[in-house]
This record gives sequence, structure tokens and C-alpha cells, in this order.
Amino acid sequence: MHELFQKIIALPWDQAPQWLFLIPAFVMLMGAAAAVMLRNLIHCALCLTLSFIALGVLFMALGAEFVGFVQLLVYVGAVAMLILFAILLTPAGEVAASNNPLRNFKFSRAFAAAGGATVALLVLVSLLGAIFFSPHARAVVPPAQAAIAPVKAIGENLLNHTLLPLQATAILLTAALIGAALLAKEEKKS
Amino acid sequence: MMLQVILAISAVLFCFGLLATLTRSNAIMVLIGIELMLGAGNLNFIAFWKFSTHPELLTGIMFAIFSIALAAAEAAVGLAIVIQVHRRLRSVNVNRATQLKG
Amino acid sequence: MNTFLLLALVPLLPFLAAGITALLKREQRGLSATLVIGAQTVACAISLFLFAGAITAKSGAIVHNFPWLTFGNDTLRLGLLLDPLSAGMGAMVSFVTLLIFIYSVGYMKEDRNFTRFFTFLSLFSGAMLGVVYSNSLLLTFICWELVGLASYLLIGFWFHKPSAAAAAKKAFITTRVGDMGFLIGMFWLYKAAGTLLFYDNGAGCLEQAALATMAKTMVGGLAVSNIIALLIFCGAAGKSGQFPLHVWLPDAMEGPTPVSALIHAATMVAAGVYLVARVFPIFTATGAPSVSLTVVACIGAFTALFAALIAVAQTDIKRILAYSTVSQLGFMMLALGVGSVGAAMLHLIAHAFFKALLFMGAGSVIHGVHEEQDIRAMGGLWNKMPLTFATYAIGMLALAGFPLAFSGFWSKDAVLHAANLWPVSQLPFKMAAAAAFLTAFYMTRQMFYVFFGSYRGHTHPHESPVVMTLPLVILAAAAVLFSLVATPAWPWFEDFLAGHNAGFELAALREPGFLHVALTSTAIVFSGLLLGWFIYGRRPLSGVDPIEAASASAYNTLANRCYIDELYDATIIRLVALTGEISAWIDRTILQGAVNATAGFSFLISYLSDGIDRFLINFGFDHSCNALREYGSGIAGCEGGRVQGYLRVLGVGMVVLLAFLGWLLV
Amino acid sequence: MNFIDLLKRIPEICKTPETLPLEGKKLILDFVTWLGSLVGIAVPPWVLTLVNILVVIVAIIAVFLIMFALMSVWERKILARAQNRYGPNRVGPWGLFQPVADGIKMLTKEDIVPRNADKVVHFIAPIVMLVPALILPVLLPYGRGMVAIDLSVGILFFFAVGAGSEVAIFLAGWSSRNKYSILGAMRAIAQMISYELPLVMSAVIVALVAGTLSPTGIVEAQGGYQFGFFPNWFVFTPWGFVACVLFYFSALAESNRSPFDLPEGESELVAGHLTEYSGFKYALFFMAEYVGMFAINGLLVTLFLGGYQAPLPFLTFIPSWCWFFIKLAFLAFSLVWVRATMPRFRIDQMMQFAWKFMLPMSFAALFSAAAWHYAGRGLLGWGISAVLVAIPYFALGYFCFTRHHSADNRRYLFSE
Repeated sequence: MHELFQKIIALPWDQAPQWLFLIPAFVMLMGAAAAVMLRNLIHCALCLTLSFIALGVLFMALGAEFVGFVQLLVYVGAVAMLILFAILLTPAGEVAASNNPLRNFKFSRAFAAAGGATVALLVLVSLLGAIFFSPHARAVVPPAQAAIAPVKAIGENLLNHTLLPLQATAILLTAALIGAALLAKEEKKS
Repeated sequence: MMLQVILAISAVLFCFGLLATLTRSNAIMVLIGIELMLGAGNLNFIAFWKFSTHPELLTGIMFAIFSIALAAAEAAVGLAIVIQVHRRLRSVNVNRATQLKG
Repeated sequence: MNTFLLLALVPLLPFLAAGITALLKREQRGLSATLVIGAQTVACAISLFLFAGAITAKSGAIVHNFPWLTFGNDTLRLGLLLDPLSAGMGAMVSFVTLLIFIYSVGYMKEDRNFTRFFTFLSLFSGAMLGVVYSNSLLLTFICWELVGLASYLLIGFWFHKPSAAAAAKKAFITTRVGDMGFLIGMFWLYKAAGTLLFYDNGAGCLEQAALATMAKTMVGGLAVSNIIALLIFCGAAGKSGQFPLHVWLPDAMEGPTPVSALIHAATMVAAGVYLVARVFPIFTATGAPSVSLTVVACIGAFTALFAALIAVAQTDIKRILAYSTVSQLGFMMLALGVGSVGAAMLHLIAHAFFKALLFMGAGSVIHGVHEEQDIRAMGGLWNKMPLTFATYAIGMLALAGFPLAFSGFWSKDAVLHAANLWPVSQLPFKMAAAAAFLTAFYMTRQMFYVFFGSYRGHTHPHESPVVMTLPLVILAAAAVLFSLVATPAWPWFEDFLAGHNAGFELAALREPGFLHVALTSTAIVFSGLLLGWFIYGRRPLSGVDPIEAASASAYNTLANRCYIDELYDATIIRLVALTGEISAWIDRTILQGAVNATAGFSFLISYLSDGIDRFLINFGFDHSCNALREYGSGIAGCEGGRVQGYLRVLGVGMVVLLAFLGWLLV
Repeated sequence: MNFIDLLKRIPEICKTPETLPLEGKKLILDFVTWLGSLVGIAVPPWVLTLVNILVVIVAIIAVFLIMFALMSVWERKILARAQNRYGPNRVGPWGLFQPVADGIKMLTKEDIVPRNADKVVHFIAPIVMLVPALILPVLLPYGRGMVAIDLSVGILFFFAVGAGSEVAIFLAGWSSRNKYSILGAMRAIAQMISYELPLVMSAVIVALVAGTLSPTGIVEAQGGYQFGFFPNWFVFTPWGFVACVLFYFSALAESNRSPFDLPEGESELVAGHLTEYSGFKYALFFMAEYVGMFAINGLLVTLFLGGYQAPLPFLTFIPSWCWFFIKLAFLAFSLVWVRATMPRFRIDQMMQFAWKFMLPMSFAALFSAAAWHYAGRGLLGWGISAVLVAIPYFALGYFCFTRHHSADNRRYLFSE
């Protein structure tokens, strides 16, 4: 008993925090998988939210606190809410039968799904191959930096090096706001 | 090793997004897939930033911040379009919105 | 501030105002009037400032030239000029223009297109000031044509009246005939002198070197300078309504009255006189009584007499004034022709004041009797429109040349005096004296018809608003006060133009040459007035004119303007029409035949090539097209409008690319 | 080290109340070390870190739960006073044990889940609601050096985590399969999103002026006294006052307090998203709302009211953490006061107020703060800043809230 205790304590615990990011990563992947697989749209969106939260935590675990909080604020606070609202606003009404009988054939839909899944799987395999087996994968990676991004540095960077993109983003966001409002507005029946 | 693990996680997340985009016929699900893929992209930015030789330049961070802002705009406009499509076609099935085909 | 900027500002401000007003909406009347009048006020202030500067300046002319167009090695330069002539003219033009703008606010109040009117007015003002301050014949010509355009637009302002539209066209085309001569003269001048700048440090076309060259070169027995001068005079005659080209001016009275006052009495028509005065050195390049000057003098004298005769028998209040204008312009041309620029400009300025006054008075009368223009339907207005009457009377006396107190007397005497001294012939002097007599006569006639006797119309005349009468009063004062600087005793204005200070010399009045002329002209004026009173003033006027009663044929000839228009119809216009007929016939038979033959030939060739096309090329082409279409429709099946399908292909492509990359690297 | 030494330290610690919580934490850590020596091992540092974290968490949760309990009875007492009655006074002295009785009642109630409800989501919703609410207090600086996590992005953290409660409300409303629930949830989310903008904007102003996103830094920026007695709190600048008022209103709306309690407006929606909840789950929601309310008001104290700084120099003998809680208690009282006096908004009025008044005003305050900063933060800046917020205030008031049509258009149906 005592030995076991000693052994557990002797484990390289100081290395452990480095790998703690696997926890949010796991949650994120589970959430994403559920978001993709579930039938109920609301459940999908909720799992997506979970995945986003985990992604934000993952960012923080990797040292990018600011990005993590921005991720939480934007995705959980706004995008997830938007998706939920959109789901509620677009009830899946009775799908009118298409003229083409083949289109409604279950088999063709299943076939399409299988095709998509195959493609996704192929992409995954090739990506993983590229990550682990390409010559570049054997290249020397610089050690993980104690990467801390102070908020002040980010702010200064935003207003110095990336001022133009910042302005462009501001305009884009304004345009998106107006555009979304216009698009979603009920058209007046003339 | 750690960088590759993060990249692998990101790749898996990307493929989940791709899967949703490819197989689900609901436009909102397609958008969800796109959001997941964007998240995977952001994860890559952060990972490469963490393992870069000059993290103090904050390039990855900046990319991720702008990417998030753009994703928010994209989501807003995309969902507005979905709502408008639903209003026109009484359906959010992406396979029905084919009026623009040649 | 430098002079160039000031000089440039004077024409540019009205142009700018015109540009802005052109963009305003029809309802923004107040704004447009404010803008235009404001710009004009500033321009007037600047031009008066420049005038004052020119008075005090010792050096003669200030010249600013700048490059305008560069082609090859040649640079075409334009310029602005400030000398006594342009300063005086500019001050008068901008001042009278400003008064007429103010007057227009009242006169055009009811008009729907008020804003457009002010746009045109401002355009005109800018162009006119451009003519005045220009130091280049080219710039003068550009502004000259702009003035013509503004005149066209303003005469045809009420284009819904067919007569106004026709008058506008007539004015435009008639002046174009003169401008053709001007244009040719300008080209010739450029060829002969190598420049169109008036003054350019000795290299200008009005300076010694160029003039000497032009005087020496002979073409067909005439010096080039004289030919060029005559060609330019064509333009001036067109603009100033000299005899063969005078027909447009009376018709131009179809425009609104402020336009008549501004363009066709005070400023634009004087531009011709100003132009001749400006290029006077070309006229005198071969010595003082040159051929060109003789022509100018003869035409001027004839026009003065001829137009005065016609004016006697007119019944439209504005037409009388129009013919009177033509006649007075003749006086000015005469003065120029006999070599006295000073007298011409003196009469020009004096005439501008009192003729603008008369026109605006006529406008006030027309306004007061509700758009009636026939003097036979007026009468007895003196107590109904007292202010208009008083100012009109001043203008009338000034025009008639009533002695001593009125500027017209002094300026006309200056002209007569100059004509009397002309060594070539006494005939122009006599014609001018007769014209002066007639002037007094027809003005008296008009006065009696309009203001005395009993009212013969059917409406209720009323006095005009202050905004209209105020300019009248100012102009009346100007018409009187101008005489102060115009007397031979203190010939300030003429000496200012000549470039030296005048001394006050009362003895000049007693000089025999002048005294003789002055007494003669006084006698003439009084006899004219008396005759007018004798015929029109003694008895109440009836429907028939007393002259008509006396000699119907003579009266009708005059009333129909000596059938000049009919003459033109019968000769020039018919000739043009005939030429047109002939060319049409040539077109139809000869040219069309040739065209038809060509067409038939090409038709034949195309028929042949069509056969080749159809049976040789198309067969193969059609086949390949059909095949393409079939395959195309097959491929189009992939294009199902399904995003996911596209994306799937994209994914496969990415996999293939990655695989290829891996194969490359491993 | 032995146990007796540890015990002896307790009275020493109590002598200096200013550092009492910090020293107490050290004592507990030493106690753990002592426990390790008792077993015979040297306690590794990570264990101590873990214990440290746990201690802080437990302390914060305990404090906030106690505050919640006290608040629930205090609110009822004040409301009763406002309505001229006694309020709870049966359980314990002055009814102080009322929360215990309430807790027992809640816990013993039957937990009802509607048959059609999405059971998993229905179950998760109160937890999702409570977790962010309990996370929020960790970033508040309670006293000098007393902050659980001194985050450099603390303000951002607050809003990021706070966004979670919207999700929870949606979960609760949607999973209940009840139209009142879903309507209430939609209303609540719309309201929270709308008021989040002025909320964030007014916090951004403070961050801008303080030059940091860290709550501790912001509190430190408000330290010191002008003229020796006037506190440098941001609420005493014109822009700060405006931002503070905006923040206060937004905080009311964010925590769904009266007069912004439309989502739970019982006359319209029964109880909004809480309609189908009962028993312990309801208690969790209730608790989460109160804790969230404390947290957001704590943030208000931090941002505008100088955090733990004493209002006057001679009052510094009171420990800094006491000042924080005094200010928080004052704010809590004002919340109840507002609830007792203000009627509920109508939904369109509420949205108009957010978008047409609060948001422009927050922008105006932003400009005003910038002007204040660049004018040297002195009296001149104060004046310019005051003008810059006064003009938009009156302009907005005139254009948004003045009735421009004549009185004739109004119809009095029943109130005549």
C-alpha cells in the first residue's frame, strides 16, 4: 500500500500538466462527433456548443488564454445562440414529395451519405498520413514555448501590425450585421 | 510529438466537420460542419503558434482572432440566408435549393 | 493676393455658381438666386477693385499667360489681361450684370424655371467676363462662343413659344455666320503672327514685331493685317448686329426682358465693339485710315442711320429699343472706324448704362401692364408708374443726347466730333447726324405713346416692386453721373483708356471744332424732339400712326424692316435651299447608284461565300457542334446545383493531391 | 512544527483583520503539511497547490451560498417593509433561519419531469446554469491580494463564462416542451443578448481607461484620493457615472431582476423557463440566479466603485475585504429597493431601451472617456467629458422617449 503510494507519487507528475490538454480535446471530439451524428437538430447544436466550450478550454490549455475566452464569448455567447434560434425558426415542415421518384428513394440518400462518409474518411486518412508519415513530420519541431500572450501585447499588435485587417474586419462585421438583418427580414408582400 | 498530436486532433475535428457538411442535407447542419472546420483551423493556428520559434510575434494568435471574427460574420449571414431559404422553399434541405444551377 | 488669381476669379466665380445652380432642384429658387447673385457680387467687387487698381497703376498692362495645350513642340497658351480697356469694360459689365441679376429676381418671380434662368444668366456672366479679361484671341473666341450659347439659351428661354424658339435659332445661326469669319481670321492670324496672345512681352500678336510683319505681307493687293482685321470684324459685326447681320437682334427680344437688357443692350452686343477695340492695332497696322477701318466706318454709319429709320415705325416697345441698340452700335463702330477708340468705348459704357436702364424700364412697363408689349395699347402711364416714368425719361433723354446733363450727349458728341474730323469723307458724319436726329425723334414718339395721353389698354397698370425699380434708380444715376467723366473739359475716361491722366481744362469746351459739333448736335436733338412733339404730342393718338396716315407705303416699308428678312429669304435662304436640292438630287441618283452597284456586287460575293460556307464548312462544323452539345449535356448532369456534391469532389481532389504530394516526398 | 504552534497562530492572525483570510489560508496549508508529516511523507508541491485551490473554492462557494441564504430572507424582509408588512419572522430570531426552512421544503418536494420533456436536457439545464454562476466569483478581488485567480483577461473571462447561462436558459426552456417555457426562454435570451452589448461596452470603457483587463489592476487604478479625500473611483467621473448606470441597468437585465423580469413575468408566462421545474432543480436555478447576481454586482463594485478601496482615507482601518462586501450589500439592497418600486417593462420598451438608448449612450461614454483621458484626466477633462455625455443623453432622450405626437392621439380606455 505504502509502496504503491510512493510509486504514484514518483510518477513524472511535473510532466502531467503538459498533457492535460488531452482532456478538453477529448471532450471536444466527443462533442463534435455527437454534433455530427445525432438526429435531433437541437441536440446537435447543444453538442456543438459543448464542443466549442471544450475547444475554448483547449486554447487556454495551450496557452492562448485570450483566444480561448474570445472563442467562448463569440461561439457560445453568439454563434451557438444564433444556430439554436435558426433551428427554432426553421421548423422542418412536411417535405413535399419531389417529382422525381428516385430522389425520394431511401437508398439514394443512404448512398449519398455513404459517399460523403467515405470522402471524409479518405481526407482524414490522408491528413493523418501527412501529419505522421510525411518527411516533414520527422523535421525537428522547436520545443513547446512557455507561450504566453499578454493581453497588452495582443492589443498593441492589433493596433499596430494588423490595424488594416482590424479595420477591414470591423467593416466586414458591420456589413454582415446589416446584411444578416436585411436577409432575415420578412419581405413585405406587395 | 505533442504538435503532431494536436494536429491529429485538429484533423479529426476537421473531418467531423467535413462529414457533417457532406452527409447532412439540413442547411443548418452544413453550417455546423463549417463551424467545426473553422474551429479545427483555429486549433492549427494556435498549435503552430505554440511551437513556433517566435511566439512573441503573436502571428497565430492574430490569425485565430480574425478567423473567429470572420466566422461570426459568416455564421450570421449564413443563418440569415438559411432563414430566407426556408421562407422561400419551406425547407432547409440544401438539395432543394438548386435554382441557381446552370 | 496676386492679380492673376483675382483676374481668374472674376469669370470663374459666375461659372462656378452656374455649375452649382445647374445641379439644384427646381424648387430651390431662393438658394439659386442667392448663389448666383452672391458670386456676381464678389466678381463685381473684384472687378471694381481691379478697376481702381488700374486707375492708380502707372504701368500700362498686367499680363498673365499660362500654357493650355501642348502638342508636339508647340504650346498653345492662354492668358488674362488687365489694362485700362479691359478694366473699364469689366467693371461696367460686372456692375450692370449684377444690377440686372437683382432686377431679374423681381421680373422672373412667377416663372417656373427660375433656377434654370439664373443658371444661364450666371453662365453668360462668366463667359462675358472671360471675353473681357482675355489676353488671347483663342480664349476670347471660346468665351465668345459661350456667350453666344448663353444668348441662344436665354432667347429661347420660353421655348414653348414657337417665335422664341425660332428667334433663338435665328440669333445663333446669324452670329455663327459672322463667327465663321472670326474663326478664319483667327487661324490666319495664328499663321501670320505665330501666336494668338495679344501681349506677350513683345511677342504678342498686337505688338510691334508681329504687326510690322503682317503689314508688310500682301495678299491680292491687300495687307494681311487688313484682311485679318476684316475677318475678325465679321465676327464683331455678327455679335454687334451690324448691317448685313443685324436681323437677329430685334427678334432676340422674344427672350425675357432682363435678358434683353443684359445681353442685347448692355453687354454681349457691345462685345463686338470691344473686340474691334481690343484688336485695334491690327486694324491700324498699315496706318490710321486703313482699308479695314474705312469699311468699319461705312458699315457703322450706314447701320446707325438704317436702324434708326426702322425704329421710327416699330410698335413693339422692345423692338424700338432693339433697333435703337443696333443704331447706337453703329455709332460705336463708326467711332472705331474713324479711329477713335476712346469715343467708341465712351459711347459703349454710356450706352450700356442708359440702354440697360431703358430696357429694364420697358420691362417694368411690360410687367406693370401685364405682359403687353404693343405701345399702341399703352399710354398715360406717367402717373401710374411714376418711378419707372422718371427713370425711363432720364434714359430716353440720355439716348436722345439731350445736352449737358446726360452722358449720351457727351458720348455721342465725341463720336460725331471724331467722325467730323475723319479725313476720308464727310458722308459718315452726315449719316450719323441724321441718325442722331432720328434717335431723338423715335424716342419722343415712344415716350408719347407709352407715358402720355390716355391709357388705351384693358388692364390695370401698377408700379413694379422695389427689387425691380431699385436697379432702375441706380442705373439712372449712373447714366447721369457718367457724364461727369465724359466731357471734353475733363476727358477722364478717354485719357484713362489712352493711359495718361486727364487735366481739367474748361477751355476745351470752347474749342471751335468741338463747339461747332456740339451746337450742331444740340440743334439736331432739339429739332428731333420738337418734330416728335409736333407729330405725336399735340393730338391724342389714335389707332393709326400719323406717319402711316401721311405716307402708308414708306411707313410699311419701315415697319417691315425694309424687307431685309424677306430679301434674305428670297436670296440667301433660297440659294441654300437650292443647293440642298441639287445635292439631294446628286445623292439620290449618282451616289445612290454607285452605292447600289457596290451593294449588288457584295451581295453576289456573299451569296457565293454563303454557298461555300453552307456546303463545305457548316457541314463539318454542325456535326462537331452537335457532338459537343451532346457531351455537354452529359457533363452538365454533374452540375446538379448540389453544394455537397461539389464539395465531395473537392474532398476527393484534396485526397488525390495529398497522395500525390506524399508520393513525391516519400 | 507541531499542532500546538498552529493553534497558537490563530490569535495572532486575528489581530490583523486586513490579512486575516490570506493568513488563514496559509494556516490551512501548514496544517496539511503537518498532516503529511504525521503520515511520514513530505507533501509534494502539487498536492499543496490542489489543496490551495480547493480551499479557495470551498471558501468562495461557502461565502456566496451564505450570502444567498441571507439575501433570500433579507429581500423578503425589505419587500415586506416596502409593502408595509412584517415579512418572515417565525423561524429563528427575526426569521433568520427562514432559508433553512425553505431549503428543507425545496429538497423534500417531489421532483416532477414532464412526460414529453427531453429528460436528459431537462436534467442538465440547472447544472449548466449553476456552474458558470459559481465560476464567476473566482475572478473578483475581494480584498488586497485576495483574488482566487489573478487573470490578466479577467473581464473577458467574466463575459465569456457568463455566456453559458444563456445556453442553460435555452436548455431549460426548450427541454420542458411547454410553450410558456420556450417563450420565456426566447425572451430571456433576447433580453440577455441585447443587454450584453451595453454591459460589455461599459466594461470596455473601464478597461480602456485602466489600461488592463485584470480586475485587480482595475481596482488598483482606482486607488488613491484626489485632494487627499476624494476617492479616485471611476463612478465619480462623468463617463464613469454614465457607464456605471448603464452597467447597473444591464446587470439588472442580465440577472433577470425586476424591472427586467419579463422572462419570468408571472402574469404573462407563468414562470417562463422555470415553469416546469420544481423541487431541488428549481432551487438550483434560484441559487444560480442569486449567485450570478452577486457576481455581476461584485464586478460592478470592482469596475466602478473602487472594489476594496475605502471611500475616505480615514476609513482605511476597516479591512479592504469588508469594504468590498459592504459595497456589495449596498448594491444588493438597492436591487431589492428597485424591485419593490419599479413596475415591469413592456417587451418592446425593453428592447427599445437597450438598442436605442443604452447602446448609443455607451458609445457616447466611450468617446467621453477617451476625451477625459486625452484632456489629462484633470478638471478640464472632467468638464469636456461631462459635456460629451450630457449632449447625447439629452439628444437621445428627446428623440427616443419624448412623445412627439399630440396628446389627442392617446385613448384612455379604462383608466378614465
